[in-house]
Amino acid sequence: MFAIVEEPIDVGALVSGAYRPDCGAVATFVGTTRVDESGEARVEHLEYEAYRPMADKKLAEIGAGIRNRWDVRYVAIVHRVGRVDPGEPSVAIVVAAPRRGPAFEASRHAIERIKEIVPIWKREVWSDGYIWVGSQVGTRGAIRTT
Amino acid sequence: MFAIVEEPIDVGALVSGAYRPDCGAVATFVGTTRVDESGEARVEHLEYEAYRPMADKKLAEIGAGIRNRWDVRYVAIVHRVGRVDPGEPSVAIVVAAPRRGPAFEASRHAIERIKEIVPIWKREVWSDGYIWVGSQVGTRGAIRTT
Amino acid sequence: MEKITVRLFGAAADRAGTREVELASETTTLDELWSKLADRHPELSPMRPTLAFAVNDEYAGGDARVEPGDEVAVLPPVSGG
Amino acid sequence: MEKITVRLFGAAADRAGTREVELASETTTLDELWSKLADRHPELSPMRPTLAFAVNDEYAGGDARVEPGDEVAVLPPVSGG
Repeated sequence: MFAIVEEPIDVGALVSGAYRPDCGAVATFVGTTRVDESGEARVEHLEYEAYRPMADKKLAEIGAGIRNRWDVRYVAIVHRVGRVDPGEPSVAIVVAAPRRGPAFEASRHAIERIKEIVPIWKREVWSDGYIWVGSQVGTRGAIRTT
Repeated sequence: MFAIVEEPIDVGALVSGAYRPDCGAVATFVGTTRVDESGEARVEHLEYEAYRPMADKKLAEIGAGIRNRWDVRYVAIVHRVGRVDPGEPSVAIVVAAPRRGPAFEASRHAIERIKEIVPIWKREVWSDGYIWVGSQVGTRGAIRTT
Repeated sequence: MEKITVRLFGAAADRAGTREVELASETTTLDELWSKLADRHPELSPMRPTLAFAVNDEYAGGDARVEPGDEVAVLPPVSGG
Repeated sequence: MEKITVRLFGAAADRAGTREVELASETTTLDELWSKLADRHPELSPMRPTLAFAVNDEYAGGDARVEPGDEVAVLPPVSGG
């Protein structure tokens, strides 16, 4: 199951949806909004945007690549778009496999690939401006010049 | 939070209990009952027993070791004892960290250490007898002799 | 003639001040299309080395063919997760 | 004199047919205590190479001291997870 959603991600439902009698391991990765600080400024929330349907297609490609490479029986990736507040999940990856090694490796692989190829962008909204992560474009004076 | 429980593990509650504004990554590992098959026989369920309170103490030691070694801000390990049916979780490990590398490494480490040092034992109940995993002691004729 | 739709995302949309541009063009290449886009939105030019592109929902290189009716996307470094 | 409580788990409890044995002993070592246990439950002897032991909830080696009142645990290879 691969999805881009605007509402909060129900990770518990995703994990229990992965339990299968032919699997002994379910590895889950959740990315959450971390409040970084810099001087007196701090991250207030994140804003994600996606290029759809390309982003959906790339999530499914990552899933197919995983099932090709490891003995994995279930993969779900859900990425949220829009505003994500501190401590809230922006992405959840759930992999079920007969054995734990492939489950761990595949879930790590999935998040690395998401960060490489899925057309989704994150804007950090700080108390003193915003910044597009990766592009260093934004309204925060100090960072704009780096 | 480290616990040995007799009731089903609510993994969703454990995961959402780990979200923290100082962390960007939550890695979760869930071990579930896998139905192995051998000839016409199959695993019907597992039975776990623990030596308490030593098992509780060892879970907490693993947690302390993780916090010593990685920048990890939250660790929970819950292991179930008693009967665990196919596809149900027997163990859940949840690690929250500022960054994903340590979260992944710590959760992998936790399950490996559990399998090495925590006094918990698993009995596979097959359709044709049972077997204590690791000791190869049981009532299944074919396996007893290996 | 059908136009080529250029969609802009993230920092590129921010810089250009728009999320979508229509460009009139014969069949062309991505590189040539970029020149037209950069003429219209010179504020995008400094970002060029960091950008990737897609044609009809798939990553494409500078010599990729672009036809009227295609959708081209200007993709700053992705930062999901 | 207080006894030494020996608790058995997993395959060891299965083989011995009991989960707890009380042994009368002066202060002794784990190795000596094992001899007494194996005398009483010879069916445990073949498992010896695979077993670990704990004294009062902590792993202990064969020369560890065991006193009356202590709790000793006989631990087959653990298989949690």
